[in-house]
Amino acid sequence: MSEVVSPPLLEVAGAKVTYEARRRGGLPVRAVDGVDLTVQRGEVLALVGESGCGKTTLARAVLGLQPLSGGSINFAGSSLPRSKSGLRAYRRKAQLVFQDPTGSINPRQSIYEIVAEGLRIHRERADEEARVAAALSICGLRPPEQFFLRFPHELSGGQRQRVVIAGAMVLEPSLLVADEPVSSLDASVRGEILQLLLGLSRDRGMTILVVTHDLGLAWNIADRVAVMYLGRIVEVGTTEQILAAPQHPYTKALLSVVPEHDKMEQQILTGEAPDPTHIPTGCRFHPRCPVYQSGEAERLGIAHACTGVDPVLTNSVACHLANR
Amino acid sequence: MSDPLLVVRDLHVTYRSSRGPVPAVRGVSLHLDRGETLGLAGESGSGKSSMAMALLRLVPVGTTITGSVTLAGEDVLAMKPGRLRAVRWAEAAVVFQGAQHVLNPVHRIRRQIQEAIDTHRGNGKVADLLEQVGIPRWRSDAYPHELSGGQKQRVMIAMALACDPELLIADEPTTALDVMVQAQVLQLLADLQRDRGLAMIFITHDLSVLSTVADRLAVMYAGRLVETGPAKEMLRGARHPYTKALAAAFPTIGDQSSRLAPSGLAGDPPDPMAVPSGCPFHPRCPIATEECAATMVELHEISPGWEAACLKL
Amino acid sequence: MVGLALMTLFVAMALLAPVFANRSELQAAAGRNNPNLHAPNGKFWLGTDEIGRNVFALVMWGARVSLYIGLLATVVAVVIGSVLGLIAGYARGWVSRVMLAIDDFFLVLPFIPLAIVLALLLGRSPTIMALVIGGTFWAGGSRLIRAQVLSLRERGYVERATALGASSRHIIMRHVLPGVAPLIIANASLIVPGAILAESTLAFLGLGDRFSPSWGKVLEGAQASGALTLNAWWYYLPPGLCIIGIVLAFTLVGNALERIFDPRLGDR
Amino acid sequence: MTTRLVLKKLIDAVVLLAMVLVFNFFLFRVVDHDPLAKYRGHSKLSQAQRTAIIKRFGLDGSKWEQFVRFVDRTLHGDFGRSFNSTRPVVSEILDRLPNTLLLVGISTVLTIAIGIRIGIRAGWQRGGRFDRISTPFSMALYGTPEFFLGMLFLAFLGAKLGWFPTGGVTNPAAHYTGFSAIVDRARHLVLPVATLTLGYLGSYSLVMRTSMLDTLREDYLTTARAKGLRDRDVMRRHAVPNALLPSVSLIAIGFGFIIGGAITTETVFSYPGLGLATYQAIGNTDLPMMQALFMFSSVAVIVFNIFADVVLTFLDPRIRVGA
Repeated sequence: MSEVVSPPLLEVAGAKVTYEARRRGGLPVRAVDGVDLTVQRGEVLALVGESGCGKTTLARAVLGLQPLSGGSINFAGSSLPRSKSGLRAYRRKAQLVFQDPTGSINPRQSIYEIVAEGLRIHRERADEEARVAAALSICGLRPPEQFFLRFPHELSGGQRQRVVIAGAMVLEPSLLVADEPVSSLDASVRGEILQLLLGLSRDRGMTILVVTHDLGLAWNIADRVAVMYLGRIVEVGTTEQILAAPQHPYTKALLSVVPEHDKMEQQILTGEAPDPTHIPTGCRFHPRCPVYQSGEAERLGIAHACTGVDPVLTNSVACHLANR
Repeated sequence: MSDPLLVVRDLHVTYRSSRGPVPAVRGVSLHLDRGETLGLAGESGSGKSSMAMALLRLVPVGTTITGSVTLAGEDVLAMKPGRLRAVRWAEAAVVFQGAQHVLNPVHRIRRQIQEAIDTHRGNGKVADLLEQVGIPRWRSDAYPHELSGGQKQRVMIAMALACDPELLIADEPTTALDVMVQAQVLQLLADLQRDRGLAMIFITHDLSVLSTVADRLAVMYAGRLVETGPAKEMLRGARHPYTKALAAAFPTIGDQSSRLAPSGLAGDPPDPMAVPSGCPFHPRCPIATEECAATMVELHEISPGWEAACLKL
Repeated sequence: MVGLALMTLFVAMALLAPVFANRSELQAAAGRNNPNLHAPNGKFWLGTDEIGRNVFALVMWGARVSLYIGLLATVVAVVIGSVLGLIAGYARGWVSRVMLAIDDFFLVLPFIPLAIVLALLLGRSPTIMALVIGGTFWAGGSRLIRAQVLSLRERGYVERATALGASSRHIIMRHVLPGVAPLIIANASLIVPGAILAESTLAFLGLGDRFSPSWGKVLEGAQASGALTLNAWWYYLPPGLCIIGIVLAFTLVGNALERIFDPRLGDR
Repeated sequence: MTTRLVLKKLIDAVVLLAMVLVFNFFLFRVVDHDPLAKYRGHSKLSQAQRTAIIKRFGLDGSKWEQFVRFVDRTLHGDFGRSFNSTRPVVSEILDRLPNTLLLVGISTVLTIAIGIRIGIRAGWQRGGRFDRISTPFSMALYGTPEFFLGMLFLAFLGAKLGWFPTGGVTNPAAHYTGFSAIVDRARHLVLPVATLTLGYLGSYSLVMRTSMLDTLREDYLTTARAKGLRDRDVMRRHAVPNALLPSVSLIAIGFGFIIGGAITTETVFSYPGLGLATYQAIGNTDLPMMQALFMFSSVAVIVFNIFADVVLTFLDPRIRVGA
């Protein structure tokens, strides 16, 4: 093969985000606790996990909205700027799509103003109207002129999400980070928005990092999947690998509880979403791990490793059993 | 065969608003046998919650309900207030969605469950009920804000079981919960339903959730039923184009036809104040013809125990 | 609607006062030749006070003084309250804490005694009264505005603007200010009645200008002259009813504005 | 947990009191350059007399020395002497305090009890007959200055109909003893209490009504109704306890206004309490008296606010656990 491998668009290495607990005397929250992740140009990567696993914090860190307390994030070969002006310039290239479209647009602004806001912030006045129209029409709001003077409350939920995406696309970014982009939308609208995101990736080569708890969404649009548990990536690979042949017991459990997925026996983990102020020693998943709990780890002679050694991500999975 | 536990005939629910009457439910008929679980699916604004709440007349002042609701042989809509209060919770209890705000923040959960028992002179024990739903007895002194979302939903279920009802109305009981906790609660509901022989109406916007709990499915669109039939078969092979779209929205993982091909439905759910003429689904329907816009179509049998409201079937 | 009509009536009274009654009628000398505490008749529509002044003139001009003080005090209170509220809401760290402490302090200070002390020390002209009232009346509004700014800061569209690369200036000008403006307006229309009531209380306690009397000052005169026991109803009823009317007018309009600006309250 | 919270509130209150102390000094010694100018007949004083008076009222020395002395004296309960009567301000205040406590105490209890009840009922059945009558009534009361209300009572129920005495606390002409003395005292209280109660009833009931309306949207009320509770129980057990929470803080803040109301009400009825003393201090420009009265009313409001905070901690478990 003579193809030159282009460097990844985004490289996260050993990233950590720790913040002080709200309550005085509380332990620090280790929301992101040593994440390694790369996103290639033009791919759609789904970052999946339960709420509280740190996936949203990681996404915010990628956008420079949340400072890292350790590790590094490289974007297009250089590390994220720290200065105000550097961050401003960076935010032109990396855009965010939110979970709740209704909350993320100002109800007092017209659709035109909302979409043009990014251009105005970055003082790109030239061809403003044409660029706004183009962004709207890319996002399926056609004819765009008809939407200029309308207000968010006159639009449906799906249309509002399209406006949010148009507001991001108008700056022609190279990375789109979508945080649960369809979880607040009606079921019948969901497919349309996913089609739009998939289209942006396929037709325009957009790189998309989509944060979700929904494995079905990953199946629908992602090229690769990264599974996150308690601030760490525990398994990463192509969508087919992860969703058809998961290695990590956590991924297996997550997959088994997807309704309608009746090929697998359900492995419902007990307890609530784990607590990032108390990360277990050894493998952070072992207190809820079916393999460890059933005594199988003991039989295989890896139990001491599960409780004592923090597994590293080797061969795309961080598990003593899988890496045996 | 005994009579069905619940029979609903031609139910209409119309809210009063500043812009005029809002018809949320527009003629729904259905029935539920003892011990059976009916999954009621539909998007926001389809009228599914309004319908469920109307079963116990839990609607805002000024709302009109017409038609008939027969619960264990008695017409709920004709009941006097005293009788209605006695029926509420003792015969049919509700597990509300969210559980975030459905528990009173200033009372301990013990008191809130005990209140239900006392109101109906039941003899359930709070601690036993909590244990049945997987909450340790000693937590009964907790206030709602001290519990996690999943625990609150369990408390809500314990409260619903307090007076040993025959019917449980579960209104989006897992919507606000995380995937794993959702699975826990679904399993709990399924176990309780089996052990106690409860009849259940399970309301959700997520069709896939129903596969684990429901015997039969009813799908609502714009205040009307569009399809009803056996759950397993319907999820695998829906007949009405709307149900098909809804089922396809949540793909089966591993099914190659949906890989990198999210399927959606053009357009948006209709405004209940401006429902399209004829078949209300026709503006978004991939197989609609001119006829659909003109003809109002009723639910009709397409195979035994399976009905759909579509001209093309 | 009733509120607006009443409001128009009182504003008209204030504006037209000079048409119906000469300013000189307010001076003590004006009543020298008139009968004292005389019941209403064709000449004195609302009778006379204890020094023979025309009560009708007093009431007409009272509208002017009461409105002037009420509105000026509101402007002062709204400006102080909005600036402090915005800073307390937008700033983080110690600035916000200091602002909050000042706010707390003024919120618990008993308002009337404080205003009395200030008026006693600073003087009694209508403008000074307005400054005194405004300067002590802002804490509640500042609290409301702070809360609104805090809630606006958490809105998704502010986060979206940040993610787009917006500066604080852009966020304040484009999202925060437009978001609090309606609240400021609604709040202002609810401060007016409070300020007018406060002014009438202070005037009634003797802290007002005898020769540009507000309605409260007229009531003080009625009280002091024994009009109550002498059944001179024409002296105390009209100014009292005027105060009630104007307070109701502004309250009704304020509630209506609040309802317009906050759709959550729509069906109250 | 609860004790720690109460302790924290107490510390807050002490800080506020310290701020009041400083503010008080600032107002009277810094804003006002020459307090002596307000002393009656000051122009006729000789230099020696001036110095003596300045010393007597603690006005000598630098501002800092004055401040230290001021704090020291205040903490020892020494507020100086009245410019007017030259008696110690503290004795003047203590003489009149019982009268005011009685008036304000009864009125506050009545206002809160009645106002909250009206608000609950109006809010619970919004748009109902009770609401349609009580809400305009509350708004009218809110718009009426309490002293005007007092004047109307005095003119009609007092002067014209003669049902109640028009001023004072007792009838000095008749020397009642025993039970009739109590009746006489009560008769003198009726109009001032009615004035002060009605004067603030409106705002309290409106606050409570709004709070009820907010609570009525809550989902747990639907839960309660679904449980088969009677409407009355839904209201009593679920709506009211929650609706009270925001009202408690608003009522606490509003207490400062009742103190202001006591001043005018006592003035209208020549009721010899702290309010009338305030009115007289204004007339005489009696600064030491004014300063003490201001200090005193600030303390009253702060104490009332702590009380409300403590009540709130007991009513709302969410505060107790510090969530």
